[in-house]
Amino acid sequence: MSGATDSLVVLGGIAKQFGAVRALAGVDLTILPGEVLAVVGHNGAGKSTLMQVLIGTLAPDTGSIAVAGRDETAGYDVRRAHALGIRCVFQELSLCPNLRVFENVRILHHGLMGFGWPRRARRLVRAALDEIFPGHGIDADAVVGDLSIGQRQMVEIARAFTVTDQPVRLVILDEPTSSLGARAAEQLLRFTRRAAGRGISCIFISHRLREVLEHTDRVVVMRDGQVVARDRAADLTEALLVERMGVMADAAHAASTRANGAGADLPVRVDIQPTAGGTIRLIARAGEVVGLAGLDGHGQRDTLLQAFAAPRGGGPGARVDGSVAYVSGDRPREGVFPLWSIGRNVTIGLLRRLSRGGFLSPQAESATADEWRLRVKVRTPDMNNPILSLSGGNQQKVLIARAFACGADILLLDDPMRGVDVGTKQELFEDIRAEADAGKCVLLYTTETQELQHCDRVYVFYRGAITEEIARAALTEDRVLRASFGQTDDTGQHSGGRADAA
Amino acid sequence: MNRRWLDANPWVWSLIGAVLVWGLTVASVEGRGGMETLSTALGFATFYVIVGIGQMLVISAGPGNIDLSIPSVMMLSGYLSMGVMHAQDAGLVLGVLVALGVGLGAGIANVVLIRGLNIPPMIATLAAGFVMQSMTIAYSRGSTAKPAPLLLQFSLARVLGVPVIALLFLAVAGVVAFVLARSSFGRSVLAIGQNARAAYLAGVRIPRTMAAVYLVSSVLASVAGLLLAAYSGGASLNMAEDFLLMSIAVVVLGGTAISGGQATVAGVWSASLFLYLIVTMLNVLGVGAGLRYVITGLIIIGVLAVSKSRPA
Amino acid sequence: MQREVASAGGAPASDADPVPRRRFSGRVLLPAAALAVMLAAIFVLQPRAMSYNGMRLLLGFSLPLMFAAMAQMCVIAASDIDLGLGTYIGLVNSLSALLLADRPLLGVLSLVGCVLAYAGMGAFIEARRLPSIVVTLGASFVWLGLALLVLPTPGGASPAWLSALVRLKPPLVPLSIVVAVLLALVGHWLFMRSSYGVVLRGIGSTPQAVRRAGWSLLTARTVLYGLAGVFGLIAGLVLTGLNTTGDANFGAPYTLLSISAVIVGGGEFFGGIVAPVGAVIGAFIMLLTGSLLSFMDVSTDWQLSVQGAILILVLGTRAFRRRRA
Amino acid sequence: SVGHADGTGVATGDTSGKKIALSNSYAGNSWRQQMLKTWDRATADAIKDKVIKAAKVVNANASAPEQANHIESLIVEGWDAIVINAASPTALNGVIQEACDQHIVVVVFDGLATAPCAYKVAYDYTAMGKMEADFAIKKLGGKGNVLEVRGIAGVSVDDDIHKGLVDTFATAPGIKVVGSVYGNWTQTIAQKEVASVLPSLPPVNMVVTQGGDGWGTFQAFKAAGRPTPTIVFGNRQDELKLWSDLLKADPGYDTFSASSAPGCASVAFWVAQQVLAGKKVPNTIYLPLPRIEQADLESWLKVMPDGAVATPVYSQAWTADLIDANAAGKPLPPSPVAKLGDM
Ligand SMILES: Nc1ncnc2c1ncn2[C@@H]1O[C@H](COP(=O)(O)OP(=O)(O)OP(=O)(O)O)[C@@H](O)[C@H]1O
Ligand SMILES: Nc1ncnc2c1ncn2[C@@H]1O[C@H](COP(=O)(O)OP(=O)(O)OP(=O)(O)O)[C@@H](O)[C@H]1O
Ligand SMILES: [Mg+2]
Ligand SMILES: [Mg+2]
Repeated sequence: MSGATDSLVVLGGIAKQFGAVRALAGVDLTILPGEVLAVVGHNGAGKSTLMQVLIGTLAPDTGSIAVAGRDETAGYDVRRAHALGIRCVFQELSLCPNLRVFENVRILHHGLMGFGWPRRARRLVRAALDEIFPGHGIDADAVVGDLSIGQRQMVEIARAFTVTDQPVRLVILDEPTSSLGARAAEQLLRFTRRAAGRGISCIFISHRLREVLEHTDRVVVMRDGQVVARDRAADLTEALLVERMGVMADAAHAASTRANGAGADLPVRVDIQPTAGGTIRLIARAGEVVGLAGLDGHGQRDTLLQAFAAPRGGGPGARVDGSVAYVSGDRPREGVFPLWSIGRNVTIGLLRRLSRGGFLSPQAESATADEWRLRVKVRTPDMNNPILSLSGGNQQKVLIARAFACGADILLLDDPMRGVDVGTKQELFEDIRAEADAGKCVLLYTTETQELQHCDRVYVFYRGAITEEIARAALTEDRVLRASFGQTDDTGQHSGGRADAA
Repeated sequence: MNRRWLDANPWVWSLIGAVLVWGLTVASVEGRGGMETLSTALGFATFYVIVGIGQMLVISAGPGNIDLSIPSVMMLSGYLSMGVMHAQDAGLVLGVLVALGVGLGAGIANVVLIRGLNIPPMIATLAAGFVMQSMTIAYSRGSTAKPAPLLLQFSLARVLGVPVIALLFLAVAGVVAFVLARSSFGRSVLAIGQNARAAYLAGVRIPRTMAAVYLVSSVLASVAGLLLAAYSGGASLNMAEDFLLMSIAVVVLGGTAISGGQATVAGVWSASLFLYLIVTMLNVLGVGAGLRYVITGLIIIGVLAVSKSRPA
Repeated sequence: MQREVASAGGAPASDADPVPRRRFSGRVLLPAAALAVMLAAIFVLQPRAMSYNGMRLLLGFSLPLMFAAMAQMCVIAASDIDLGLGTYIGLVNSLSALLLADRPLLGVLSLVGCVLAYAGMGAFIEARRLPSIVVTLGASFVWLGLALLVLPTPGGASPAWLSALVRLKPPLVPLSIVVAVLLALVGHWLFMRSSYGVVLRGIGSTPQAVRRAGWSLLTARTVLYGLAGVFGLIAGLVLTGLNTTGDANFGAPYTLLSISAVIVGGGEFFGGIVAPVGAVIGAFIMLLTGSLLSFMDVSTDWQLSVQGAILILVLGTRAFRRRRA
Repeated sequence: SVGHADGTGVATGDTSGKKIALSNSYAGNSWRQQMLKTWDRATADAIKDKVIKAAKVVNANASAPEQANHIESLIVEGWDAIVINAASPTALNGVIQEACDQHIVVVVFDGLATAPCAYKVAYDYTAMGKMEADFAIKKLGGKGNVLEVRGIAGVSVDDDIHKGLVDTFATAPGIKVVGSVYGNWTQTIAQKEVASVLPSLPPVNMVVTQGGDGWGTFQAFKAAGRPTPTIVFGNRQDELKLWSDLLKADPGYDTFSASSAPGCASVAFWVAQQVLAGKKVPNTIYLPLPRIEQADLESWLKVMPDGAVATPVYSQAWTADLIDANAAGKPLPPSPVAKLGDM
């Protein structure tokens, strides 16, 4: 353990065991004042668990914690962590949806009380939001449950940086950008730099390697509960990083494209008029992967939900031909059945197919579960383990497996890769392409422009309507961004259904 | 019996409780009537079980789902079915059909209020129960309320000392347990109970499943009303009074999660036996009214506390 | 839709503003409107009710119910439900009638014990992570049993000061209304304005988030149940004053009445969503249902049906409004 | 304006403009239903005969607070007399006093209230307990096992009957009360509770009940395969019918029926009317408990429809006699016999 005197936090030999799973196997980690430290690693590497130890919500089995040169191991808990200036934005959101934004700020600050506290809380959160996410559009009096997931993430991040009677010295951000739009993610990353300049350290966890390389000082790579590499970000490239993480894939470079040259003769599966009208309808055919782009909350999700509801007697303006399956990136609220095993979480999507004579066949059920464990590489020894024993990214794989397994004609993917590591993501996109080649129609909503490269065509949404349709060949980040603010590019506007990529 | 197995089978605790209470009762009277006590308990527990199974399905369909109309359905079904039977075997079939009809009607009313008008289930079923109680009171004036002799015999019949209705509903409980574990319907109920939004997005048919759950609960309550009216030789206005709280108590003591998504059918049986045997014990020991209530309450809380595996 | 668009990207903040505001006031406005309609109906059916004395009589028994509703609301704030509140009120009624007049010290001690027991029940529920509905069901038997033990048959006497207190006739406005306004203010301050009230409502929706912020859930739930114990205690005392005696069985109906009052008043069973002002209004609605029934001259057979219909009407309207909003 | 110069007899003061309301605490059992029926009959006739102007009933759902609220509403409405079957003997005293203060005549009956200003139409329930115990001691020859089926815990009627039983049995050391359960005056609950103790009991020679529980008690014995003991019945039609059936099977099945009569509502009504008419009425008026003997059984059954509860219908004149007898401390007039159509 080096530099114990001038380092902010020193974790020594942290180990944590969950039943048979060794989540952390003796981790040493040092955080310096005023640095932005990235922690990366495959799904289930132990990143979130390590952060839970650091913030004091999880007691390690063994190991020591020292903050500002003082040993804090004994009696370390959240309150102590807060008192020492350590804050955390958890991977799964930690706001109370029934409370207003400023009330959620009060929850974090024990000292925010006495006469006039609501005024002070409002002022605090407004200032933080304005500084981190200029133009955020969030009212401090809004009830959190009424906010979109991206807005809630913004509130939680802003809250973590507010200061009352306790200092802020270290803020842990566990995959914050996975539920933020591209713009807000960018704002956040720039802010962490400025914060570092003021001496506030940040730990930044992300599966988006580009963010990591561009915006952090140091990178710690975890693998299977251990730290396997520590580098200065400047010394790394994406390829190097992927190699250290031990995931075998050539990253985002090899965005696969359609293999067969099927054209406009294939049947139209989805034909939707987005809710706010506009001149462009969303049309998707069998065999296609169609992207929905734009800033978060501009009607993409509503369009997907419209498509989902249509075969089940949904509203007007939507024609959907075939069975549908939906994958949501908001796991706890829209995906996971927390009391069930991993296997049951997969098979709920295909009950009818597994039934023999009206009842589920246990053999067929466990065979299906095991098949999908291998196909999407769920990190678990046994699909009968509870779903909550999986790391966030692995839970997400289970949800994708559920949608694939049910054999629906149309896959509606709502930010499906949230929290999935690069290697797995690559494989999953290959699977998605394979499904499309097999005649499926895929609608993919993502706020990560990189992921749009896997689409044949992209519709960009703005204020509930489609502003532009972009073919794969014409897709540039810049163009998507401009369309996201309602500025259309004349040349590409009516490119007529399909694009001839490849 | 390791801890993990116990966690997965929470009904064991109330069964242990039942056995202890039974042993204590029998010991207190020098072993007199042990088997008869058990046989009687099986008979009465059956009525709790019938409504308990329905209540269990409702409760496991998610937070806030509770059927408070059960006693009113029992009352209305008991009265109307006895009314059309006129104590004649010839009216038996009609009487049974009327009872089932009451159950279906009540179920539909509940579903319309809950899903159609979006009223919280607790209030919706309470209000529906009020209306049914009124109907029973209006109907009961001057009506015949005695069962067909065949039905009376059936409700009292025993095989080797075991009540036939107990055997029948042991079988029903088995079927329900199987349906919950292995059918599309059962999985759908439990999925909705854990996370309704996720269930919707996973393609679970929420409207039809929820409707089915409330219908089953009401129909089971109407069957319980029919059989209880027969068993007691006739319907009376307040015959179902203690079934409101009991139907909830047997479900939760039996190990079903009140927050939904998980159900324990065996627990309904063991908790029903347990609660009835507590009554027996207190009666046999001749405990006074006040103390009796205190002991009952403490036992309920105690069993619940030991059966919960993980303290904070 | 409108909301999503407004909140994203560079849209001005004011767009997102009206949504929560409107929703909040809707929560209390609807029961208030329902109450107004009921009062109007009562005044039309029975003009005599429209006087100081008429109102005083009509609302006489609102005092215990509004405190019971506030007690129930404390528990519902934690997404729990209290099936034992009614018998607890009966226990307080029995103890206070038996002891308070003759042996005030013992009486006060026993009542303090009641509140502590309630707070302890909350702590127990949290510590063992038990479902409140069953613990309070079990507790309801315990309270009733204790009440029967101390007061096997109805009797005892209310201390004179207590009876005098609840029969005060303030000028211009009947006591019930004065107390209702005060209670609504206190409840609103406690839950919606005070800084710890935020924490108390927080545990009703996302306890793990509150815990991660370093709060003790044990303390919070203990405080909530302790508050419920205090409000329940006041309900029981007021009852003793109104009735002038004690009766172990008297409180029982307050369980369902208080739950209905909280929900009719805009609270929800889950998610820590409560409305203290609404709960007080809900108490009046539940109470006036009985008077309305009496004035409407419904056939005795169908009186229960009308009660059910009023419940359905109030809550059905709320759900309808919410769906359209 | 009193019938006779000495104040006895029916008071004839003009009450044709008066309104009398009934506040009833509970309507959910057959006894209460029968009670409401007799009330309706008495008031309908009185209105038809222009004795009073209006009458009505408000039922509370076994809830004393609700009933208190109803009574306050009745006060606001300005009824001249309020007749009350109270949910609690003490809890309504506050509102009753309120009513008296507004010069409203209050008459309580069956479920009594102790408020001093209210007229009370009462059964002597301790006497009922004593009556049953005396019968048991005599029937069993001073030696035997008795099972007691009680009412609802904490309710004074139950306590009074129980007290009468206990005090009387204390004089007969050979009688053993081998068990005591609460049947809540409800057949199903009585059945359940009796069944629960039966297996542990020695042979039971006699069961004393409070009414509404005799049939359930019998069912429990039958289901347990025990010989039917002598059951002192209440006055529900099913209980009387059962007694009659038992007599057919065994002519020596010797018992009787004791229970309060729902018709007491009509007595309470006439008391209220008589007070309004200016008659001087003592604060407490005792009613004779209708006792049905084997000899009268068939004639009672003949006039009882299914589901009814045996009760005479009391007239204005009979009530005046009752008041006079109570005032003078003379023996109470015997209950009239029911006629066809009374129930
Ligand atoms: N409560 C728990 N019970 C059992 N196992 C757990 C629990 N929490 C975490 N684990 C296991 O610990 C390991 C590390 O999980 P962790 O959540 O720290 O991974 P992660 O690196 O954050 O992954 P991701 O990138 O997917 O979020 C995983 O194998 C996970 O299954
Ligand atoms: N987010 C949600 N959470 C819970 N329930 C939902 C959600 N969205 C929709 N539902 C339920 O689904 C209903 C609409 O779904 P839809 O009508 O498409 O079902 P369906 O498949 O037609 O059902 P069925 O054919 O079985 O009647 C709504 O009335 C609601 O009850
Ligand atoms: Mg993680
Ligand atoms: Mg449909």
